[in-house]
Amino acid sequence: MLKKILIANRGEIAIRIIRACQELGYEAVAVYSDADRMAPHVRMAHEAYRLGPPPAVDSYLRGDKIIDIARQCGADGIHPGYGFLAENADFAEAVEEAGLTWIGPPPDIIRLMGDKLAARQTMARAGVPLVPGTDQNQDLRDEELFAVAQTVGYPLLVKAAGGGGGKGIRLVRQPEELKDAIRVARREAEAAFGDGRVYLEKYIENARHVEIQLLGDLHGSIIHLGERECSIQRRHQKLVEESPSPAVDDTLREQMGRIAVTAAQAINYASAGTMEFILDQNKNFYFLEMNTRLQVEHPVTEMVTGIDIVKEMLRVASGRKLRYTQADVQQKGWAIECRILAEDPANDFMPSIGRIIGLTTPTGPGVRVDSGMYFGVEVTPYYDSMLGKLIVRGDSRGEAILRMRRALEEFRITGISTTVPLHLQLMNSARFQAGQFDVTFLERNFQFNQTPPGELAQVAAVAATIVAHRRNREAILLHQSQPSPWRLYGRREALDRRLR
Amino acid sequence: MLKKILIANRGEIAIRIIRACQELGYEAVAVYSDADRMAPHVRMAHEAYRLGPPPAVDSYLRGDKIIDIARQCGADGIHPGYGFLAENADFAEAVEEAGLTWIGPPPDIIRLMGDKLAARQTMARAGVPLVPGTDQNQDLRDEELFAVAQTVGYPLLVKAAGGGGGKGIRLVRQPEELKDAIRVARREAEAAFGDGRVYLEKYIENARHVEIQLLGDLHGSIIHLGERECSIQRRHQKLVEESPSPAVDDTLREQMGRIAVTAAQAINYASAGTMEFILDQNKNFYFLEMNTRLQVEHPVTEMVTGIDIVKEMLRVASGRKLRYTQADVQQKGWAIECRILAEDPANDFMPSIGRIIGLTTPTGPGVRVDSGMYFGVEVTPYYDSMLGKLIVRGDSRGEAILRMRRALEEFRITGISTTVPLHLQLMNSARFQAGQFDVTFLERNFQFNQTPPGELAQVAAVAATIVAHRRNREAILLHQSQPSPWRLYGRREALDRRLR
Amino acid sequence: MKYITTINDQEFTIEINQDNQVTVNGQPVEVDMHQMLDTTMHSLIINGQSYDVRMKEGTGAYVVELKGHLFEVTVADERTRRLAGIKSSFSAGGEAIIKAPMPGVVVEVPVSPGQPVEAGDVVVIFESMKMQNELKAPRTGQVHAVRVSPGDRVDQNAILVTIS
Amino acid sequence: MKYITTINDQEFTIEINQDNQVTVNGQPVEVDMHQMLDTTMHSLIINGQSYDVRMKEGTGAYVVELKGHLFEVTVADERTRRLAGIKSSFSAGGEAIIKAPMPGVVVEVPVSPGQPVEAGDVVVIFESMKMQNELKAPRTGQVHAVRVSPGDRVDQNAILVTIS
Repeated sequence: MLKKILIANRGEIAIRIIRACQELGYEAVAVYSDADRMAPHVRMAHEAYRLGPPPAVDSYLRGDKIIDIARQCGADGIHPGYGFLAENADFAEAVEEAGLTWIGPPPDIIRLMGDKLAARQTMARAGVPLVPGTDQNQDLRDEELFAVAQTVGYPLLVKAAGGGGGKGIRLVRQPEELKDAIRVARREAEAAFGDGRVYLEKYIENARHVEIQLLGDLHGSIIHLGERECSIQRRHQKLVEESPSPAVDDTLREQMGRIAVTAAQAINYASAGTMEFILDQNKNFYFLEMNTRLQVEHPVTEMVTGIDIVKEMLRVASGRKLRYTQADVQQKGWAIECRILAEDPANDFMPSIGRIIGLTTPTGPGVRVDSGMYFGVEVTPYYDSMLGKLIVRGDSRGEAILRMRRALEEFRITGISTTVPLHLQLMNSARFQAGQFDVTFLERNFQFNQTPPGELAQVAAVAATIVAHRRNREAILLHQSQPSPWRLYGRREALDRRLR
Repeated sequence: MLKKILIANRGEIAIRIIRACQELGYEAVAVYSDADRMAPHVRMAHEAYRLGPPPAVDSYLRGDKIIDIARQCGADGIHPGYGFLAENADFAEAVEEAGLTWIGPPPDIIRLMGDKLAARQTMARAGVPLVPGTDQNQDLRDEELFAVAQTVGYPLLVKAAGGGGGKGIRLVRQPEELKDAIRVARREAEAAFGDGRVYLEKYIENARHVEIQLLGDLHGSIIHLGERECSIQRRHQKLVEESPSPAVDDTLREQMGRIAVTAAQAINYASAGTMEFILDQNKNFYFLEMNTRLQVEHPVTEMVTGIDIVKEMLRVASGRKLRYTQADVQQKGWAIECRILAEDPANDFMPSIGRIIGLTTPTGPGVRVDSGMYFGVEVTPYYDSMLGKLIVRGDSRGEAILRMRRALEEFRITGISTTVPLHLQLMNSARFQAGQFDVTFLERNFQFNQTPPGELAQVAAVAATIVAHRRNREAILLHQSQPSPWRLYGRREALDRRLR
Repeated sequence: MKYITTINDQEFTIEINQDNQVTVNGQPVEVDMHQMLDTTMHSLIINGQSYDVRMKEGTGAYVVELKGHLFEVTVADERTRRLAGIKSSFSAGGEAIIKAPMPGVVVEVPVSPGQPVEAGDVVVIFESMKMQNELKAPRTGQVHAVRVSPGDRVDQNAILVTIS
Repeated sequence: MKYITTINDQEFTIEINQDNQVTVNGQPVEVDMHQMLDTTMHSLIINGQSYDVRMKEGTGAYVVELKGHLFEVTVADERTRRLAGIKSSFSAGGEAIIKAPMPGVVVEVPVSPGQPVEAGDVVVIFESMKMQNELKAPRTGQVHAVRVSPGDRVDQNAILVTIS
């Protein structure tokens, strides 16, 4: 039985896992870099221990230190979240060797699925349809890749073999672009995974990205929790996810789910995992990759199935049986998630840094926020740009979209640029509302409108003028000493009344 | 068709209704007293108009002014929320006479059910079981009440005829207490409803308060959305509600629901409403009163049925048919609501006032907050003490309780006393967890523990000592001028690091 | 620096040395405390345990809020403590004063000057936040003065009735 | 007091009189604005329409955030405006400077001093927030100086490469 869980992560996912621990009566142990000393995951956990300086290599990637801390504080399990060490099979093995419970799938499955070429071969053997592409499970030299490309045909994708998550992917439409694309992909793959191997895959036009959530225990039971639609992407990074998918009907869901479960059984999968598929316009689907961990977008599945995936992960890791059979799983209603990123949609998604000096978080019926943001946080360039996630559920897709729009309008983040305005415009776009989009939609067919409505300019002008006017008056009326922000505020309030 | 709704209320319920309007694409108009100029309902609405000074009689009870504003700004409907003018039949009539849509039941039903004696007679005729008590629908003089009391028997309750909601109720165990109780009840009833009439009802020992949520349209359809358990009360005011009730099984639910729907049909009820019952230990139930409005605790029903009661109210008010039949209604999982009051549980629930200078609101899976609180709000004595509601849903009652405990621990409100610590202790109490309680539980069988756990004292001592120590140092190191809170904060941060 | 820190009648000897190492009653503890942006909230990690601590300076003491509990903490350094004499304290005798617990409206004053009252008798009925509260005589005596009338709107701590 | 308020090339004449009545381009508007506790947020009700407005003073201008849109607003009273001459502005010629858009790590510098580059050529590959961004030459020219090497950790606005 687990009693005390160390969470080897930060931000919203660390908080998500702490919440699950608390609801199961487990103690939660946080670890933190110097940049995160005041972060909510540190303050919400029962215990918290410092890892090191801000860069991830010095902190959240220090597997050795994390295991030491877990042993010293008496934790009996480690949950890796996603990213950082979540798909590091060596770390998972080291955790188990230290006598701790690894809250995730067995290390050998992580290793197998982490090598995207080996994963393709394994899945093909288990009867899962593959996108045509490189078949050999070995490191091909550039010249060999040029030769394979001719059989695969154009357009094609150059993909990193060493890891997934959209890193090290390049689209190649013409043979003459291939050389450069391989160079860039190898560079990015080397940087991201320490593994420069790449492979080729046929690029399927107008395809959607649809994935199946899996959940298995250590007693051989595996179920799927339906699909997620993840086609709203930019730079191969998901931005909006939903469940169910507007492109999947009951028959297709049953078919994809059955194939995913069969393949997972073939490799003795346990814990939570996701099988990602490409879905073409004729409802053919092809294996893309398997994520052997909890995923960012797991909440949309939780919202429609009512199953708490993180709690189930913790339960099955301690040897308990799944509480659900396939027949228990029902999608009810519709859920949408918007990733709130510290990026500027008006400036080519350039990352935005700075201090959050104003924060109002939406709530109310059907709204869930999984977030690492807090009033006063300094958004640093050390970690990825995702600040949090806004998730809503409605009875229908229409209700969910309207609710998301309402919740986005309540979300007020100041001090940095975020993707909130982009999401608002997306929810208002006719093609998104109609469910007619594929993975290229956001980058090719959606125009982010940067010109604010005209009537707002006058409002902005009046507001600024009043502040300037009051500032002039204050300069005359106010004394210089300002004993405390509270007293200052009171004085300003009084002055506001006088100057009204 | 409705397009623009004026919300004649404040606080969390005004926000709840604004959210529903926004999700339906309606414009929302707020009204406010001077005490609420900066309140979120004013800032979230599309339009906002001032009513008058803080006291309710000068602002939120000014029906004439509210109707004027509605006409001038082109609103086509008025939603009264609960409290204030929600059960004022004259106001509802004036709204309709002004050509506006009243978002609630027909005024004559409000009037009928508002007179608790008339309501008893009507319900008896519709076949609803009543608690034995005064049968005449007239103003009985004290002497007549003394006589009736002998037939009713002791213990009994003295209740206000002019209104409900726990006001003007007195429990009388001995004949000699009756006179005083009538005096106090008349006084409170006169103050609350401008109607000093009281009546008597047999007091049923160890009873629960269970109510049925009703929803009807203008085309004769009425359904019920199951029951709510509201027995956790103090001073006849509900503090915690849940749905379903641990005391109600499928048979009883079907029976109570059927009787409630039949009675509502008998009076041609429309819109949302609640039939309140007393449930005794032998599963006999008796009509208590009918609330002809939206209720504070409606979210627990929304969380388990998935039906948005406020949106349905708005839809049916504009003449649309109910979107649900009785067969569509299913309770799934378990929901609990804790009312967050500005009252001090350690000091006999004495109301607490002051400024909220720190606020962290819980969120994450299964958590909903309906709240009028904001950072910097001044809690005034002008309105009722409810600041907001924390609602959670879990797969089972056990999961809901654990989740509520987790969410309560995340809720940080500073500057005033609230009921959060009481709720935390309640969630940890064995009898609450076992579902074994009745309306007297909180006041008679539950002890609020004011002694903090011993190990916390040392933590508090260390924290205060460090602050004192740093203050000494700062006095030496810091200059006097303090240009802005931000710069001050930065300097303190730097100093913290130096002094560590 | 050595401090004597008191909560109710419990005393802690807390020492913070030059290198900011902390001992409590002689036992070393590992402490890391930082102030949040709102300036009243602190994050404290003490021997690995993480706490959010809110702190307010009261009259001569800190009011510390910790996991929903309130502590009144007084901190004295050794020197101050030696210098401070025995606190003078008010004698409990004399008049009993019934004050308004918060701003509100006086609903009824069922007593008049000179009237004898017993402990527990209702002397003022007071309404605030839509609730009526009965304010009672804290001890037996005689009503000395009635400072308010029904309908009066009063501020917090306003004196309503005195009993001699 | 009369103000000329400018957003991009749109000018508003806004007058606030002694009684704080406001006109915009001669039209009276009903305005009620209050500051929130966090001091940058204001609640503005203008002709009954309710807005949350966040305001920050930039260099010589206010940055106003309104419904997710940013406006740069300059406010001048008439006197200031008359006194102010024509703004001096930098000439656009000379060196092109490639700066770090934010703190990060230099991954690769595929150019060296003296090398000719065309507009759009990648001159620095830069990583921040786990993403690699290619920084490109803004115009055709010759690499003048390379100030960084792969692996360098740089601050925001650090000069990386200059093109003459």
